[in-house]
Amino acid sequence: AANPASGGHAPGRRAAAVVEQARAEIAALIGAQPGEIVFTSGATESDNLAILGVARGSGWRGRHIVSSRTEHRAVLDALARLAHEGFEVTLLDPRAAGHVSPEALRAALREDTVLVSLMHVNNETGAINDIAALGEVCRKAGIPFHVDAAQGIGKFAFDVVAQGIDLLSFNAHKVHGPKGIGALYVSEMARRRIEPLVFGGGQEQGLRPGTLAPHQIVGLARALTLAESRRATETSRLRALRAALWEALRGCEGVLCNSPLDAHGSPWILNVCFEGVEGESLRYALDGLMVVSGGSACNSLHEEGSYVLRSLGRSDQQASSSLRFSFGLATDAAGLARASAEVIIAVRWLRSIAPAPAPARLGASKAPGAVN
Amino acid sequence: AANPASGGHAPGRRAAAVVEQARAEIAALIGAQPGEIVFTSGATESDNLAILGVARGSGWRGRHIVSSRTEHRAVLDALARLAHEGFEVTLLDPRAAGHVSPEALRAALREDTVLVSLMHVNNETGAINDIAALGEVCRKAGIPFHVDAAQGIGKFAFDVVAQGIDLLSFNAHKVHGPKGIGALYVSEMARRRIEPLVFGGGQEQGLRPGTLAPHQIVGLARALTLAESRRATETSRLRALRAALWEALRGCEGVLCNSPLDAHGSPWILNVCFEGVEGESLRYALDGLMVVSGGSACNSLHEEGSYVLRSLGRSDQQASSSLRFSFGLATDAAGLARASAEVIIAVRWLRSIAPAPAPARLGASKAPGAVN
Amino acid sequence: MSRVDYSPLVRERFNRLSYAASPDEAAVASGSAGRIERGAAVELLAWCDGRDRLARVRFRAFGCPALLAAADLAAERLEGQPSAALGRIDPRALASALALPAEKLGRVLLIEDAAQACLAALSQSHGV
Amino acid sequence: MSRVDYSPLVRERFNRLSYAASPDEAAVASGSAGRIERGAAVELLAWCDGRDRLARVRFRAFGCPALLAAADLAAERLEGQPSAALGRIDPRALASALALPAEKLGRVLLIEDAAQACLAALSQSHGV
Ligand SMILES: Cc1ncc(COP(=O)(O)O)c(C=O)c1O
Ligand SMILES: Cc1ncc(COP(=O)(O)O)c(C=O)c1O
Repeated sequence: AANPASGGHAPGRRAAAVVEQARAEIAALIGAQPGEIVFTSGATESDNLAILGVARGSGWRGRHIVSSRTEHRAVLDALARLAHEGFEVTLLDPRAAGHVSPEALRAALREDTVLVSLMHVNNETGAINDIAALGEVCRKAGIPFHVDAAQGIGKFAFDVVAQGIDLLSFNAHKVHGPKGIGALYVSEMARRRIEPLVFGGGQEQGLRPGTLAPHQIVGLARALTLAESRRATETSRLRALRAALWEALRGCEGVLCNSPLDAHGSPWILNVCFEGVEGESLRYALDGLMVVSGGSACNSLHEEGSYVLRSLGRSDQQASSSLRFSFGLATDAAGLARASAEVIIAVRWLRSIAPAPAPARLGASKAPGAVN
Repeated sequence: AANPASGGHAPGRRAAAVVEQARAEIAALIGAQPGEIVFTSGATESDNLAILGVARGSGWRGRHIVSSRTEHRAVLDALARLAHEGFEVTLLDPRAAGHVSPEALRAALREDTVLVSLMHVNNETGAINDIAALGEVCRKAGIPFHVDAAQGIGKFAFDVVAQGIDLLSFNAHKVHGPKGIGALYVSEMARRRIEPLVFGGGQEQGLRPGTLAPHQIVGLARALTLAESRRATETSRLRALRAALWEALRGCEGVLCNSPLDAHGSPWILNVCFEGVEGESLRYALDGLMVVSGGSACNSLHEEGSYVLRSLGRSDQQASSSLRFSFGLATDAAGLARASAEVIIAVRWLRSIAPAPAPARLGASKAPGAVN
Repeated sequence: MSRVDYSPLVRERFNRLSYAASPDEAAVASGSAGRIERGAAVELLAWCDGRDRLARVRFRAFGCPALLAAADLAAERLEGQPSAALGRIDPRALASALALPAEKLGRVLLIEDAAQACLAALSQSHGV
Repeated sequence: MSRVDYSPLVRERFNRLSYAASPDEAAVASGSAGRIERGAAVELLAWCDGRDRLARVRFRAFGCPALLAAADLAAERLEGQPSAALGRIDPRALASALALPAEKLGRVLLIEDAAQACLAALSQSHGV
C-alpha cells in the first residue's frame, strides 16, 4: 500500500533549509548559536527591537537606560521614544576621541538600569568603542548590553560571548550586501526579557513574525562570509589608504581631522573638517564622488550639522563643513588620489569665491581702485 | 570660476528616483497619492503598523476596536497585544459563508471605537468581504478602516477613496513578487493618528525609518503592475479552473467545500474538507504538490486545525482534514487535473488503511477467519 | 509543507506502508487503541502459525505520518517473532529507529497499547 | 548627496559661477550682507561706466548652492543695467528663475540686501 502521490521537491522546505544554513553561518561568524539570530529588515529595526523590546520587557525591573550622545539616530530615536514612555535615559558624553570609557559607563549604572546600548564603530567618525571592556562592565552588573555593530560587522572580529554582548545589531548593506535585510543577535538572557515589536504568525520564534525573504537572508550571510574572508587584507589595505588620504588632504590649509587616526578609528571611515567652506555647497560640488558621504551613508545628516561632531566639540560651522569619506571594495589608491585632488580643488574654489571673513561686514564699504 | 569637481552620476539619487517612481505606480493602482504609501517588510508589518499604530495613537479618543475571528494571525496577534495594553476588542463572527455583514459591523461600533480592521479576501477560504459596504459604515461613523488586502491586491480592483479605506496592507509575494517587501496605504485621516513602531532616521516620513531596499520596492511595484495587467483574464481563467477542480474533487465521497463557490469567493483559493482522513498525513502524502497549501501559504496553520474553519462551523477534525488549494500563474488545467487525481488517490489510500470508524473501539476484539 | 520535519526514514516508510492491512482482511486477532475522533487510532492484526509465531502482522491506522510509519515498522519487526513479542513492543525504540521528534512519542505509545490488546485477543482466541 | 534636490538650472550655474569675483579684485563699490559665522554671506562688487551703467558686476559668497547660483544670476542680470537696478533686485524672480525650493528664499533675500548696500556705496563713491 504505497503512497501513490509521493511528491519529489518541496520548494518551501528548500527555502527554509537555505535560511537555516544562512542563520548558522551568521551565528558562527559572531560566536553565537543559530537560534540566537533573528532576521529583521535592517539595523534600524534591529536597534529598535533590541532597545524597545528589552526595555519594555524589563519595565518591572527598572526604567533606566544608559547610552551615548554619538549613537546612530535609530538608537537615539528609540531612546527618545522610551523617555516618552517614562524611561529615564542617561546619555554619556564620549571623550573628544569619540569613545565611551568603561569607567564612565560603570559610574552611570544604577540599581534600576535595565539596558546599556553603545555602538561599536561610530558611523560618522569611525571611532571605535572597546566593546569587550564595556561588555565586562555590563556583565559584572548583570545588565543586558546592546551593541549597534552596523559599521563594525564584517570589518572586525566579533565573539559575542567573549565580548559580553547580549544584543548585536547589524545589516547587510554596510558590507556590500543587499539593502532591506539585517539581523539581531539575542542572547538567552536577553531573550528572557525582550518583547516583539510586531505580532502574528510566529516566525523567528515569535520575536519577528512575517514571511522571511530567503534571497535577502542568503545575501546577508554571503556578504558577511565574504567580508570575513577578506577582513585581514582589507583592514591593512584600507588603513594604508586612509593614512595616505589624510596626508593628501592635510596639504590643504584649515583642515581638521574628526576621526581617530590610530587603532581607535576604523580604517573604513575618515571624517575631515574643511574650515571656511560652506558644507552644503562643498557636498554639492562633490556630488558624484562616491567616496564622500551621502552616496553611501544611511542618512545625510550633514545639512543639520552633525550632532555627532558637535558632541565631540566641533562648532556648528565646523560640523557642517565636514566630509565623511567611507571606503570599501571599490576604493583604491588611484581613486582616492583623484578624490582628494577634487576635494582640495573644490575647497580652494569655494574659499576663493567667499567674501573675506572680516570681523564685521554689515552694510556697505567703499572700495579703492574703481573702474571709471 | 567653474566648479572643477562637477561630478556626473549620483547613484544614491538614482535609487531614490526609482523608489519614488515605484511609489507613484503603486499609489495609482489603488487610487491613492504617492505620499500615502509607506514601504514595510511585508503584510505582517503593515498590519501591525496600521493596528498598533492607529490604536496607540488614538488612545485618548477611545480604546475599542472591531475586527473579526477569521482575520490573519498578524491582525489577531496585534489585537491580542492591544487587549494586553488595555484595549477592548470586539471580534465579529462571520456568517457561515465567511464574510462580515455591514449590519453586524454597524451594530458593533461604539462611541469609543477607534479602529475597524477587516480583511478583504480570507487567506484560507477565499471568502470576500464587501469592502465598499463596510467602508461606508466606517466612514459614516468617522472611524478609520483598516483592510488587510494581502490576498486581494492585484487580483481585484481597489480604489481606497471610493471604498472608504483608510489603511490598506499588502505585500509582494502574494502576487509573484519578492518576499520581504510590502506596503501600507495610510490616508490623511489615519496619518494624523498613527504612531510608528520603529524610530530613527526619518525615512517614510518618520513612519517607518530604515534604509529602503530599492530592488525590493521595484519588485513590489512591478509585481502589482503585472498583476493588474492580467487581472481580468486571470480572474475568468482561474474561476473556470477552480470550478473544474471542485467538480473533480467532489467525485470523492465525504467532501465538503469550505470556500464560497460564487462571486463571494476568490478564484485564487479553494478550500476543501476530506472527511475521514487525518490532515497531517494527507498533507505529508501530498508534499511537493505545489497547489496545496503549505508550499505557498504564509504559515502552515493546519496542524492546529485552522481557527478560521472552526469559526465557520467546522469541527476540529474537519478543519484539520481540509486542504487549501491556491492558484497562480503556474496553474493550468492539466496540472490541476493531475493534482486532483493525486489528491483523490491519496485520500482513498489513507482512508483504506484507517481502522473502521467503529462507535467505540477500545480494547481487543476477536476476529473471525483466523489463519491456523 | 507540514510543520514537523520528519526524517527521510519516515518518508521512505510512509510512502510504502508495506504492512498496512488490506481493507477487508480480518485476522485471527486484532487489538486497537486510540480513537479517530481524537485524531489517532491504531489497529494491529496478527496471524499465528502452528508454533505460536506471528506469521503475518498488519496494521490499520488513522493519524499523523509518525504514527503510520511507526505502526508499519512495528508490524515489520513483529512478523516472524513469537506472539509474546506483542507484549514487548518498545515505543521508544520505534521512535528512535525513525528519528521521530520527541513530541511524537505520545502517539507511538498507542502502538504499544494496540499490541497489548492484540496479544490479549490472541490469548483469548487460543482459549487460554 | 545633498538633502535638497536642486533643479538642473542651479547645477549648471553652480558649476560655472562665471560672475564670481577673483580673489583680489576690488570694485568701485561693494555691498555685503549676512555673516559667514551664521552660514551665509554675500558681497556684490560693481564697476560703473561713464553713463552710470553697471559695466561689470561680480559677487563673492559663502553659502548653500542656492545662494551661490542666485548671486551669480543676479550679477549676470545686473551687468549692463543702469546702476539704479541694484535697488530693484527681485529675490522672488531670482528664486523662480532657478526653480529654487521655497525654503531657500530667505537666503536669496541676502542678495537684495547686498545689492542695496552696493547701491548705497556707489552713490557715496559718486559723492551724492
Ligand atoms: C551605526 C548604524 N546604525 C544603524 C544604521 C541603520 O541601518 P539600516 O539602514 O539598515 O536600517 C546604520 C546605517 O547603516 C548605521 O551606520
Ligand atoms: C491575509 C494575509 N495577511 C497577512 C499576511 C502576512 O504577510 P507577510 O508574509 O508578507 O508578512 C498574509 C500572508 O501572505 C496574508 O495572507
